[in-house]
Amino acid sequence: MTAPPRWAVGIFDLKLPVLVALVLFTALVLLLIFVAKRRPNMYIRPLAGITAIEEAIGRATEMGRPVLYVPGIDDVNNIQTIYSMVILEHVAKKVAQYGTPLIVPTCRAFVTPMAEETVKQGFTNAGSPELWHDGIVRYMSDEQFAFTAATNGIILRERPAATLLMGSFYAESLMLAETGFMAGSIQVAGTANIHQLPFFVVACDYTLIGEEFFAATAYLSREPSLLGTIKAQDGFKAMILAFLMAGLFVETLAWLGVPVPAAADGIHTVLYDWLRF
Amino acid sequence: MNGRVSGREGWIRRLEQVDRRVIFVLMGLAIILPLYTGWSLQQTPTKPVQDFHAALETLPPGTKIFIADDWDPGSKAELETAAVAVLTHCFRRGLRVIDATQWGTGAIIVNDTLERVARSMGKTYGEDYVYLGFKEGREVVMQAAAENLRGVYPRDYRGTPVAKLPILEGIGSLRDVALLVSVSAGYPGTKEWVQQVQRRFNVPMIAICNGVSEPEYQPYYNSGQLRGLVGGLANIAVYERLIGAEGFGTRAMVAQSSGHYMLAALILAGNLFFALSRRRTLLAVAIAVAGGGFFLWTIVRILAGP
Amino acid sequence: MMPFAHLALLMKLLCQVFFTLAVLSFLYRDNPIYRFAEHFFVGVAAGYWIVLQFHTVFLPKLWTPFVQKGLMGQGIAPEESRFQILLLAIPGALGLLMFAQFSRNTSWLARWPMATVIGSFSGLAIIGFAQGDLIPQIQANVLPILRPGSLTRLGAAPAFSTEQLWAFLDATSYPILTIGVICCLIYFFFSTEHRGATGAAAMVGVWFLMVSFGASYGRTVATRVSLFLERATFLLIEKTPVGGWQVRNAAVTAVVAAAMIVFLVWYFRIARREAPAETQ
Amino acid sequence: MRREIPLFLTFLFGTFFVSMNFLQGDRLREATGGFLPDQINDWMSIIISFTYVLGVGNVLRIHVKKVARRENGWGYSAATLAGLAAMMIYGLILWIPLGIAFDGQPASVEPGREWMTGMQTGSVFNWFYDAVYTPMQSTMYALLAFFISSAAFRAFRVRSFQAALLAVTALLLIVGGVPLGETVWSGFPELTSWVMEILQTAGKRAILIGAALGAISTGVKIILGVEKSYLGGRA
Repeated sequence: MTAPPRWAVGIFDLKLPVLVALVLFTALVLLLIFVAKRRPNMYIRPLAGITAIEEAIGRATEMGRPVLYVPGIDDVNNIQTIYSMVILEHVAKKVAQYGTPLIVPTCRAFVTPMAEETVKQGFTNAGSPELWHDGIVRYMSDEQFAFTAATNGIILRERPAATLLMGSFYAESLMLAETGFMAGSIQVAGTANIHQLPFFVVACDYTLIGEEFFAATAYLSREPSLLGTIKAQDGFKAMILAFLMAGLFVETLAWLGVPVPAAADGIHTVLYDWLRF
Repeated sequence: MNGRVSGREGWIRRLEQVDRRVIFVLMGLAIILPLYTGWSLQQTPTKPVQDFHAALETLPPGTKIFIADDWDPGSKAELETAAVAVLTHCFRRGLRVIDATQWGTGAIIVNDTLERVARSMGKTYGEDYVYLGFKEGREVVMQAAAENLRGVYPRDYRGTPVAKLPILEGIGSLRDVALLVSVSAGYPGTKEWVQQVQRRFNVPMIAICNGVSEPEYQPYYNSGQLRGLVGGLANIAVYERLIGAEGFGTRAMVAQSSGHYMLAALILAGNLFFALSRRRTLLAVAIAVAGGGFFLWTIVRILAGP
Repeated sequence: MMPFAHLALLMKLLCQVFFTLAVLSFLYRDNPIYRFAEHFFVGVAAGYWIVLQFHTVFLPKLWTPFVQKGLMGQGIAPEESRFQILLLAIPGALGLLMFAQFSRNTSWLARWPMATVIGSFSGLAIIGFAQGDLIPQIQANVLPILRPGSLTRLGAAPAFSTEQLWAFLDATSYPILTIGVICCLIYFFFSTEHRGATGAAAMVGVWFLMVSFGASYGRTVATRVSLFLERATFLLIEKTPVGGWQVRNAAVTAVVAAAMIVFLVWYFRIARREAPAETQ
Repeated sequence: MRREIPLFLTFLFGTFFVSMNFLQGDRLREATGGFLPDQINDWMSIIISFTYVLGVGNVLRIHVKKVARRENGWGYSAATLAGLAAMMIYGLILWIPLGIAFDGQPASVEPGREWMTGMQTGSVFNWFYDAVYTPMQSTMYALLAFFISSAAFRAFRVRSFQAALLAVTALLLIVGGVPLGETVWSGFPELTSWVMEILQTAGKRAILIGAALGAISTGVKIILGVEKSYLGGRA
């Protein structure tokens, strides 16, 4: 590995590739957030996960059994908990439209009022705020395993037909998914905690993987800052893809011993000096 | 699915939904019983482990290295074993160790482990090794230590000013050490050291971590950001053998293997019952033949013996 | 009479065994022994953090320099400036604002220290992820279509041997990395629908993701087994030196376990008849 | 003011840590007499360490309330408070008179009083750490060995081709990643190492790139004040 191209003068030490990538990406994020404010219906492909959530709610309605929604076990300082509320609002709205019971166990004292507000908002959006009652959002315990045991108790007693696990989960992921599976409910999970994804994938009917979780919230809420970010990341990913393809081409030529044509010298310089710094 | 549950299917359903405590007992026995055997199993090191070993093996004696012991009692099984092996290797090769932790809850157990190994090998504190202890700040501390080590750690864990420690002569920052060894149990750990120090300050780095983190750190090994990687107790045991200091890892390997095979059997059995109860005969036969065949072959190989 | 130090060691062993078994008793079901141990642990952990922060940060980084060097002007090294040391009042004050959290009227002040912490970690994350993850990982994936020399190796290997298998796997490594990363990136691309070529690529991408989750699953199993293995070794196999003699941990385990079982039988058979039903 | 000052602080400290990457630390240190970056780094350590007070404050508040009101299970809360008190007394309170008298350094405590010296070897504080903290924490995680096995039997279902890929990789690593695997087939180490280094790295690398983009965009939004949800409430 050669040293990165630098521009070190005085107190400055500008690592150019990092600097350029950061400036480019930041500009892209800000630009697309700006655009998203003007055009909130920017295209995001429909996600199978959202359809899966809606189908699960539909089945719960058919069976006349409740929907269980767990917004993760992290506090409000975790961004996933906050984004989980976007999905909860959507779920609350759907549930209110069908008149299906909803249960939201929470693991943090601070999350509880937030979840209450969100469910009320969802009910109001569906035009039936009178459905709200105190038994919907249930604060269990701040302690991980106590919360898990209590939630498992709810699953076994009230047998929800749909279990939605959306947010930041840790070791309890597999215990909740196992109990839900045993109780025969349709399970949809979503988390950006990569370590827990394998356990959700094997025990749930559908899993929103990492970035899909954030994309789902952007899709549902149409909030400019979420939407613009997803679009900006897509844009940057497209650039990465182009870079990888170009790199593949150039590297293969080099491997085959084909001399790079003089016309492509510019590309060659960029790929060799910038990418392989 | 038809509504009528025949006798055979009811039996399968009951097995499928067996009380979890039965499985707990099976798993417990699978791990506990082999502890009483004295068998030993052969092991071949993989390339990342060989690279890890080589990175420490090629340093000349007297070289100063930095060990980031980022673990706590929650990963004692794997990482205390790992730390003991790494320290034994370093001391045996005459490397001088600067140790610190980013895990507050690990401050005491890391100190105890370091002291135990150092004392058993007759090393002098302050000369051959030093423990800088814990400072709050996670990534802040990591990049600060790479900027100015003495600024972050004005005194060591025992309260001695670092200026009085001969081992730290000529070490102004992490850029002055020959190698950064990350013993990592998660956040903050190897990933954060790579992000904040390895690339930014061009410090050569190797890592030894728990099994859970290993897949996540493999891309760093593949990209050359980590020059060696040991992950999980099985690989730690191989490393113990490479340095000729067989410890807990090596002794635990029979029980570890048996636990793994029990878990594999549980996954296969669960899916077999699942396939049977859903009348998916082809899947059931496939699982039974593949799984049964593999376990039969395992038994044959064990009986054939070394 | 046993010396005090030995008694302390023996008590330590007893506590270690008790707390280990107390947690394991949760496997049977939630019970008062587990609850007691868990609550005690929460208290000990909270106390531990406070003491740790006091000794490693508060005292050496804030109190001693600020009071001794800053306010009293003692022992300032030539390269230090007293003014800079007095500036420690800023983080000290921001830290104290954390306490504003405990009153409803002042809780907004607690956002100030939180804002500095979040800002700093965001800044570090930007640099760390861009410089340590993003660019090196993209760079590492700029590869030729085949690993140089891998085809020759494959050709040279005898047919239907394990050697040929390894040569084949080696030859696939660059295509796998290239195709895998590209397809997974396409899967996480949300601006186009997954149809046609993109759909096919996204499907391949999911396969790669599943394989990588499988690897995580397998390694997670390994870690969990190791953790219990270590506990079992401690409870049943290890011996603890106390003074001149070796105490068998297994004996202590047997005694403590017997006492626990008696208590639990009594609790679930008799004491809990009147108690409200528990969950799980 | 309630929002502007925190947003300004976030911006200030965020840009400081970003720009430090593009400045030469040593020259900056000379120019500022060590103020940048060393002092700021220390400041952050101090502020972060105060955040732990919050955590303990919450523990205290919840459990004192339970004990005071004799709520259901208040005895357990009393155990929490007892644990907290024991650690504070032996780690801190007994030590304060000694510590301030001796320059705040445990090294200067006179012989025979080691048991009072906070976190040093031989102290009562360390005894509690060894006797309670170590076994509890390591056993808590050891429980997962059992939960994972019960989930493996009862909820790990190969219902699709994707799940089958996951299952096959997992099984391969479970049986092949231990020494017994090598006894069964000598090729397992080579095969598992290829799976780890190449096959699974492709997916992990893509996740890493995606997570990096996510983290950078979140960081940028927080520093520039676009994302304010951490100040409480939704953005």
